[in-house]
Formats: sequence, structure tokens, C-alpha cells
Amino acid sequence: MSDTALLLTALCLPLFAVLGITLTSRWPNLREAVTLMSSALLSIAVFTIYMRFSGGAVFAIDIAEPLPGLMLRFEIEPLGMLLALVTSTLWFVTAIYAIGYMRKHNEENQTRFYALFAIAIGSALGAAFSGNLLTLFLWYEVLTVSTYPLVAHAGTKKARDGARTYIGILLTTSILFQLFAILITYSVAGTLDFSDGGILAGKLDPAWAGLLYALFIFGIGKAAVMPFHRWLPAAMVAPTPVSALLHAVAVVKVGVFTVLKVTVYIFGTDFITSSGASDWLIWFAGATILLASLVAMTQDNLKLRLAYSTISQLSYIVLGALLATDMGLLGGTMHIAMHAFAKITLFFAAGAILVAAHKTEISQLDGLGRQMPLTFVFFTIGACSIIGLPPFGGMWSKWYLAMGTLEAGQWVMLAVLLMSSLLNIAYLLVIPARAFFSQAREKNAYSGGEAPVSCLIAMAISSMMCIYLFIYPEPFYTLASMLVKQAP
Amino acid sequence: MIDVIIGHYNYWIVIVLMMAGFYTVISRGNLIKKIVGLNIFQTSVFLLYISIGYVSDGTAPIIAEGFTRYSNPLPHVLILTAIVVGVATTALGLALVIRIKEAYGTIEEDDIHNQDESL
Amino acid sequence: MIEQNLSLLLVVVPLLAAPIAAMLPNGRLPWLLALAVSWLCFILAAWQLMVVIDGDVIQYSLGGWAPPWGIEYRIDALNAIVALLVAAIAAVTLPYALLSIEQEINKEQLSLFYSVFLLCFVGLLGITQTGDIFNLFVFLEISSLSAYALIAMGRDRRALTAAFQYMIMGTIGATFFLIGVGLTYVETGTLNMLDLNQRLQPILEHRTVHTGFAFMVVGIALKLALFPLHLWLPNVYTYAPTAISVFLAATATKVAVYVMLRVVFGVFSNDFVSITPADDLFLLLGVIGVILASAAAISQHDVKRMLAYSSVAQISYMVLGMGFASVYGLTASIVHIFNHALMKGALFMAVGIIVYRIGSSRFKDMAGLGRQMPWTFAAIFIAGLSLIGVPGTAGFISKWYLMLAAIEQQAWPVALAILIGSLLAVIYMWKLIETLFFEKAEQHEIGQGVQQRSEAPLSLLLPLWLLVLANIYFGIETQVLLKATATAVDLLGVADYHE
Amino acid sequence: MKHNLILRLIAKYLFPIIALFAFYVQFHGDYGPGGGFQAGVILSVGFIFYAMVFGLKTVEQAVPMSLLRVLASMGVLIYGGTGVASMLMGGNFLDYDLLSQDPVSGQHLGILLVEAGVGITVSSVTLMIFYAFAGRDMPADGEGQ
Repeated sequence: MSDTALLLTALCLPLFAVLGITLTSRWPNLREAVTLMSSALLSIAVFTIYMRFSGGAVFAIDIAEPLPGLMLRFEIEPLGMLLALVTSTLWFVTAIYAIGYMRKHNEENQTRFYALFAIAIGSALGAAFSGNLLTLFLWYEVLTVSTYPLVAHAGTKKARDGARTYIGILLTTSILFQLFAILITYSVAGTLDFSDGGILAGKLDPAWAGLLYALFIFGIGKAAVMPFHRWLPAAMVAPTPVSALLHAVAVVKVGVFTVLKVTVYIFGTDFITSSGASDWLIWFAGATILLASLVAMTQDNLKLRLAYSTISQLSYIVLGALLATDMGLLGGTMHIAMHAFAKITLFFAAGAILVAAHKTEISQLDGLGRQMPLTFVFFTIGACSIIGLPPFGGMWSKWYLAMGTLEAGQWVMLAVLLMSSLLNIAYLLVIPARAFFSQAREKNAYSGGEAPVSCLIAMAISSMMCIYLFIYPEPFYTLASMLVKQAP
Repeated sequence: MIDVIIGHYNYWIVIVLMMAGFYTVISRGNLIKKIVGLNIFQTSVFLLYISIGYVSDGTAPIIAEGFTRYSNPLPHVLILTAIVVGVATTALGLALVIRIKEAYGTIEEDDIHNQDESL
Repeated sequence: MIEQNLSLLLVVVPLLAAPIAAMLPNGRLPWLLALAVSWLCFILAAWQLMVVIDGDVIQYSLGGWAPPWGIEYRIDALNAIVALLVAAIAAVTLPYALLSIEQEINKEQLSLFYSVFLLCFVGLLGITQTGDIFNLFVFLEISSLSAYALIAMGRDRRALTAAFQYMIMGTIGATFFLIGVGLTYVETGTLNMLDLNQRLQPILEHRTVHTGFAFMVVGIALKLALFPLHLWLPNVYTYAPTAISVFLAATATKVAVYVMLRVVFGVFSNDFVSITPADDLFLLLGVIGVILASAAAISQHDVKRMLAYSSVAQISYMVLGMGFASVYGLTASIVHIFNHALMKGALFMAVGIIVYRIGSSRFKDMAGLGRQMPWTFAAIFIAGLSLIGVPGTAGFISKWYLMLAAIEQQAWPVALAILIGSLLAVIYMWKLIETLFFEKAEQHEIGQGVQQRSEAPLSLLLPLWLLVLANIYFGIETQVLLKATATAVDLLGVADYHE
Repeated sequence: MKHNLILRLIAKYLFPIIALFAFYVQFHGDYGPGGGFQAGVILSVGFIFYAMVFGLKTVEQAVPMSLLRVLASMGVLIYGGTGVASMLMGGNFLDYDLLSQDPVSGQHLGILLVEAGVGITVSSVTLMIFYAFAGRDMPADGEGQ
């Protein structure tokens, strides 16, 4: 298959999946098979693309020209490759997980669920492979809109209110700030193509650069920089597979991915350092890291705690971008992958606890570890990776981020990172600790055993990946360093 | 000053008629009176056109021996069309008023409004 | 033979079809005739656009009288775009009209209905074709008068009062326009728009010219429902028969916007606008209109009414584009004329389908209907995205140009207003989407009329989806439209903006 | 009004005169003031006058609504048809020069046809409007009789 055809196949696969899922809606087994098949095929396709890409192949297609000089373009560069790899593999893992979860939980409208899920993955992939800011924005919005029904899946008042907050914040920020910023960029630079070293340098008054950059950072609501983070906890009303894949991986990662893209290919790291555009924004990222960790400690609901943890972790990546140093970018980029594998494990575990034991609050988990030992072991592995302990993948990204702060001379930020790691321990490790070492207080405690097998398999895969990535962080490290080399 | 007023007497007539018609349309609640006002309003414009087509000492624009100055026929032709449009509007308006009367039993704007409000 | 008379055939064919339709027996024949005519006109209009897209001009002298004495039909890219739009909308509305009109209108009135519909079509096409300003007035009144009659055929008795109110305001608008034409005629002695433009240039400072301009602009503003002259519009769109709401919402105000563009920039010229406060006034009213009308849309209880207020807001966008008086601004206006017709046509069609099924267009009656009517719901969803201006849809393209125009002139408050307008659109569209999809249907309270909560027949869905797909198509593949627009803007003589 | 002898007598004699005048205005239109619009209105005034004296039903028997609808349509078709005819002969729409061998008689023929169309349409439409208003049964509250 030619390079172009391969890229198009990868982009269209989720669409075919939607078609297949809709057509087979009457036969649930067949429908799930379609989902599994297409996610497996997608992973293979994306991996093939990666092999060719690392072999030096150039992938670029122009689909259409909606505005003169502004193409609907797909083009692969290291950062997008990384996001695509993470998204497609985790779709496969989540698909395994979702089958067990959705059936055990007796969810309604499962066809709609799987179909929209495929659309969301497709748009995340589209965003990853976008060749210019316009295309990226297009997929960014498609992703927002297509995940809305997933968040509101339950259809209850609570779900609808959550979904309204979700779509409200994401659309408001993207239209009011991000679109505005894109338009200003276009009218200043005359193009929106991603190019090494940025397109704004020398064309924009450095005094305005900070303002424009802020419009981007806050406009990309999916990166959840405070004060535009409220949508992420609100989205936790969704079924767990949605929270796991979309709100730990696809949606939020597209957010920080966009931040990195803008930093590297629109502004250019040199321009950001020389204009000081990010000087004051760093404080927002730092504050988000700490505040979100603190809020996470106060949450008793397991998913909410994970959500605030995600907010905090996302700002690590934003911080990496804002530092605009080689090490910072390297760390931030790698953290996309590392955090994804770790956080999805945690969400899987939370969902497993919900379907098996019907517990949602952390205070109810006492003693549950003895009933569901595997689940909590996986949870511990994920938590350790997030904290950044060896021998787990999360260590690498934290390491490079810390190096980045040193490189930039941001001592305060280094302190923030270390503080945050301590807070991570406090709010994450306490959960398995309670489950294993506390006694169940309730009389009729849960004694039903583990979650469905498919959930366990999914958790096993993702947690093993966390360890594997410590020993062999290969594709992600290579891609991240390719990105850094490109950014002069 | 007086020349300005008398010399442009056609404009004064037009303005007075126009304002009278416009005021009637706005201030009257009776739908028929509104149409009457509309007609006066339109008529003032017809007058405006006709008077600007007039040429001093000109005759009707018919080719005949001994006449060399004619009024400009074009505005007259235009206004003929405009009059037809006006007639059509009036007919349509009156037809609507009849149907409104049948549907509401009144042609007073306030009454109609009250009936719709209470719906 | 046909190509030579192209511009005229577009008017003559429906003009001759209208009386024939009136003579046909009530039934489906008049509809068939109207359908055939609208498709023929669509082909002709597309042909016409192809001829003029590169900047050529089709001139046609009626009766062989050379301009500026005779009436001239003068087609450039701008006319051709709008004519194509009108013909296209008619061509998709008529298949849709068959069932919905049979449900809403007495059988004895069917042939008259289609006859009047064709007359309205003639009027709108005539406005786009003519190069004579008085002829334009006549066509404007033909279209308006037939529109009043069509609106009054609505089922609700409030359709009558709506039509009456529209008639009063529309006639005042037309008369104002007529006064303006008279005053410029006094100054120039010509009615041909091109000739007017040339003769006006040396006398742009004359007070009579300014007065005439003011009268014309106010008159057209009434017709296009520029805020605050929009009061007639919500009632009209709410109570008119569904197919008429679709047709008028997609074409009538758009054609009025075309007239505004043509008069302001084609007849008077950009130089003139810059010495009058008209451009600032457009910006001011546009900003207020966008915000207030969108806000009003949010608080409506009837979907048709909500869409009507949304139309007022969208028209304000077009007026904003004129206020910028730059290449980007006018491009935005023209592209939005086209795109808004697509999205509003689709939305009114979709709501009409719901009305066809449940007999009501109030929010509370359509709760949960999205599950029974998934295709209609999906259409509303996509058209709604286009209305909001999400990338990948037609609405995005016009917003893009409008924003560029605002940024170019560093009109930050206007730019902000445009974005806030989009956000308000999110709110009111989401209100509809949530109602359709998540509300639980109330069983006890049902509207009168047919109560079949199931998907609509194909003949209603097909035209709807044609428009919906057009919304996506023109959001991705815009070359032809933008090329035609560029030619049109060029002919209107607006220079690039310089500080 | 049916018992008012003088009016009935005058009406009978006046009608042909009004009609004759209408035709005079109609056919004089291409040389002097006059034409289809005016003639059409005058002709319909004759009918309306007759209807006011002898009652609407009498006139409706002679000129029924259905006929008027056809006539009104035919008038427009005559007008449009003339234009199309000149177009088919290779000229522009309504270019009368080509309707006959020489331009002058062509102009004559053309304007005659067009004015005839206009006259027919105007008189029948005016009558239709009159029928629509006069023949309408108003709700029984004592008004509009």
C-alpha cells in the first residue's frame, strides 16, 4: 500500500467502524467484534505508518481547499505520530475493557456508544495527523461535539448538567479565544501551516505575542489550564470507558497536543523565549499543577479525584511547552504517552470497582483489596507511574521535565514539580493502601470477587505497558527527541 | 425666503401628505384606517414623481405641430406602474382585513392583540 | 438562442408559468409545473453563473431599447450568485412542499397557491436580474405582494395579522425606496444602475443625493429586517405555511441584502459610503442586532420563532460585512447570503417536518422526538453546527471572512460581538438539541393535528438532507463560490483595506 | 335599489357607452394618452356599475369568476407570448421590430398585442377583486351587508 493510501486508510478506518457498528446493531456480539477488529486494524495501520515514518517516509495529503491558501491537510510529524500511536493502541485496549464493562453494567444505547466512540477516536486521529492549524481546529471541534452524547450517555438530569458544562466550556473557549487567536495568527502571518521554527517570528510585535499565546493556552480548553478546567470533573458523569479513553487519553491529550503544536510550529520556541510570551503563563500552569492536586486530595469520589489528578498532570505537559526548552518539550511530549497509559489504568480500575462492587467513593473502599486484589495491584502500578517512581514509565517524563525547569532556570517550577509528586503520593497511594490494609467497616461488605475478565485483561495490558515503558521507552522517546531536534 | 416656500409648493404638499399618511399608519389602531394612511402616504410619493416630471411651460408629451416643450413623460409612466402596485397592495390589504375580521370578529389592533395574548 | 436570452428566460419562464398554474385544475398538476419550472430555472441560473464567473457581464436590452433609455438586464457575478441561490432553494423547496402544503392548505386553493408561489419566485429572480432601479422596485413589490398572500395562507389565524403587519411595514419600506429612487432620478435623470453610478460620482456631495441614499437604505433595511426594523419577521416566519417559511427565510431577506449591496456599493460607490455615516451605522446596528436578536432567540418557546430571531441575528452579520466596506467584509456578506440560505433553509425544513408529524412547533411538544425521528434530528444537529459556525460547515467560511475583516480593521468590539453571537447561537441551538434528544416526552399534553411520532416520509427528508449535505459540502469545497464572490466583490469596486 | 327606475334605466344605457369609451382608450393607447391599464379599469367599472344597480348575481351569471380567472391568466400569457414570439424571431424579448415585415408595423402590432393583454388582465383582475369583496358573506353581526 502506498504511503498516502495507508494514511487515508488509517483516517477512514474509524468511519468504517461506525458504519459497521450501526449495521450490526442488532447482534451485540458481532457489533463488539467489529469494534475490536477495527481497533486492532487501526493499531496495525498506525504502527505501519510509524515504521515507515521512522524510516524517513513523508506523509502529506491535501484533501480540499475550503479557504484560499488554507488546505484541509494531513501531514505527519513526530508529535502527531506519538499521539496517534497512543490513541490507537489504547482504543484497542479500551475496546476490550468496554465490552465487559458495558454488559455487566447493563448500559442502554450501546450501539450509539460504540459508534460515537469510534467517531471520537477518528477525530483524535485526524487532529494528530493535521497538517495545519485549521485542520487541527476542525478535528478539535468534531471531537468536542462527538463526545458530548457520550458524556450525557446516562440521560439523567445530572448527566445532562455535566454534559452541558462540558460542551459549554469547551465550545466557549474554543470559539471565543482559540478561533480568535487562529484568525489573528492568520491575518498576521498569512498562513496557518505548521512549520519548523514557527510562522509568527518576526511578524508579530513581541509585546503582543504574550497576549496571543494566552489566547491559545486558554482557548485550548481541552488542556484544562485553570480557570477553564471545570469541564473535566463535570465529564465524569460519563460511563467509565469514556472517562478512561476520552478524558484521560483522547480528548485531553488532543488539548495538550494542540498546545505543543502551537508552541513548536506556530510560535517556535525561539520566538517564545525571546519575546517572553510564556513568562507570565507559566504561573498559571504551575498554579494548576498544585491547586488541582490539592483539590484532588479533598475529593472522596474516586473518578473525581482522578479527574483532578488529570488536570494537574495535563499542566505538566503545558508547563513543558511553556518552558520552551529542549528538555521541557521532551518531557512534556513523553508525558503525553506516559500519563496516558498510567491514567487509563487508574480509570479502568475505578470502573472495575464500580461494576463489580458498585462503589464510587473512596471511603467505601476499605478492605476491598482482599476481594479484588488484581484490580488494586494494577491500580498501584498506575499510581506509581503517575507519581514518577522507578521502575515505571512516568519517571522518564518527570525527569526530563525537571531537567527542563533547570535548563530554563525556573527554580520555582522545579519546586512545584517536586511538591506535586509528594501530593500525588498522598492522594493516589492512599487508595490502594486503604483497600488492602483497612478493615471493612460495613457489615454486609462486598464479597463478589473480581471484575469481568475482559476488564482485567485490559488493565493488565495497560499496567504492564507502564513497566515496559520504563525499560524500553523507545517509540515515544525517539519521536519526542525528533520533535526537539526539529525545534531549533 | 418666501420664494423658497412658494417656489417649492409642490414639495410642501408632498411633505404634508406624506407625514399625514405616515402618522395615520403609525397612530391608528383600526386596520382600515391604517390602509387609508398607507394610501395617502403612497399618493404623496406619486405626486412627488409627477411634479418633478413637469417642465415649465411644457405641454403633454404628445407630438404635435407647434409644440416644442414637453413635460418629461418618464416619471408619469413610472408612477403609473407604482399606482398599479399601490392598488394591488390596497386590494390585498383589504382582503386581509376581511379575513382578519372573520377570524377575530374585530379590526381593532388592540383587540386582536388581546385575543392572541389570551390564547 | 438560449444562451443569448439566458438572463431573460430566468424571469420569463416562471412569469408565464404562473398564469398557467392558475388555470390548471387543483391537484398535483400545478405543483408539477412549478417543480419543472424551478428545476429549469436552476439549470439556467447555474449556466448563467458559469458564463459570468470570470468577470464577464451579460447585457440584455428589453425590447431592443439600448440602455440607459431602455430597461437593461445586467448580470455580473453578484447577480448570478443570488439568482442561483434563489433558483436552487426553490428547486429543493418544491419537492418538499408537495406533502406539507397538501396538509396545510385547502384543496381548492392549491393551483392558486402554486401560481402565487411562482409569482414570488419571478419577483425574487427579477430583482437579481434587472439592471434598472425602478424595475427592481417593481419586482420587489411583486415578490412582496405575493409573499403577503402566501403567508396569509397559514393555518393559524395569527398568520393573517402577521401578513398584515408585514404588508404595512413592507409597503412603507418599498415607498421609502421609491422616494429615494425619485430623488436620485431628479439629480441624474437616469434609472439604469450603471449609468446612475457614473452620473452620481461628480455630485456625491449634493444634499439631494444624500437624502435619496438615506431613503433608499432605510427602505431596504425594512425589507431585509435590519435591527431594529425587524419586528415583522418573527411572526411571519412563525405562522406562514412551512414551505413558505423555508422559501422566504432562505431567499427573501437574502435578496434584500443583495439589493442593499447593489444600491450601496453598485449605485452609490464605496467613496460615497465613506463620506456618509452609513458604514458606521451598519456596524453599530449590526453589533446590536447580533447580540440582542441572538439573546431574544434564546428565550423563545416556539422553535420557528427562535429560528426567526436567529435569522435577524444572521442578517446582522451580513450587514456587519457591509459596514466594514472592505474586500473581506463584502466577501463575508456575499458568502453568508449563500451559506445562511443553506443552513436556515435546512433548519426550517427540519422543523417543518416535525410540525408535519406532531402539528406543533413548540419546544414542550417535541420533547424526546429525536429518538423517533433520528434522521430529522441529525439534520437539525448538522445544520445547527453550521449556524454556530463550526469548522467543516458552510457557516464557518462566512464567519471566518467576517472575523478577518474585523481583525484587519482592528475593530475589536465588533470581533468580540461576532464571537459572542456564535456563543449565543450555541446556547439556543443546544436548547433545541437537548429538548429533542434528552427530554422525556410528555404523554398527556399533545398538540392538535396528526400525532405520529415516527420518521417523516422520504419526500420530506430528501430535500432536507440535500441542504444539509450542501452545508457540509460548501464548508469544505468552496472554490466556485469564493471565486464567484471574488469576482463580484471586485466588480463592486471595493479596494483592499489600508490603514 | 332594484326599484329605482331612473338608475336602472341610466345604467342600461350607460354601460355600452362606458364599454365603448374603454375600447377607445384601449386602442388609442399607442398614439395618445391611454392604454391597457386605463381601459381595463374603465371596462370593469362598467361591470361594477351594472352590478351595483342590478345585483352581483346578474353580472356573475354573465361573467363568472372561473372565466375571469382564465381571462386574467390569458392576458398575462398574451403579453408574455408576444415577448417570446419576438424572441423566437431572433430579437430580444419584446422587440416588436421583428414581429412584422417592417419595423414600424411591427411596433404597431407589438404594442397592440401587449396592450390587449394588459387590458384583459387588468379588467378581469379588477372585477375579481370586486367579486371577492362584494360576494363575501360577512358574519351575521349586522355589518357588511
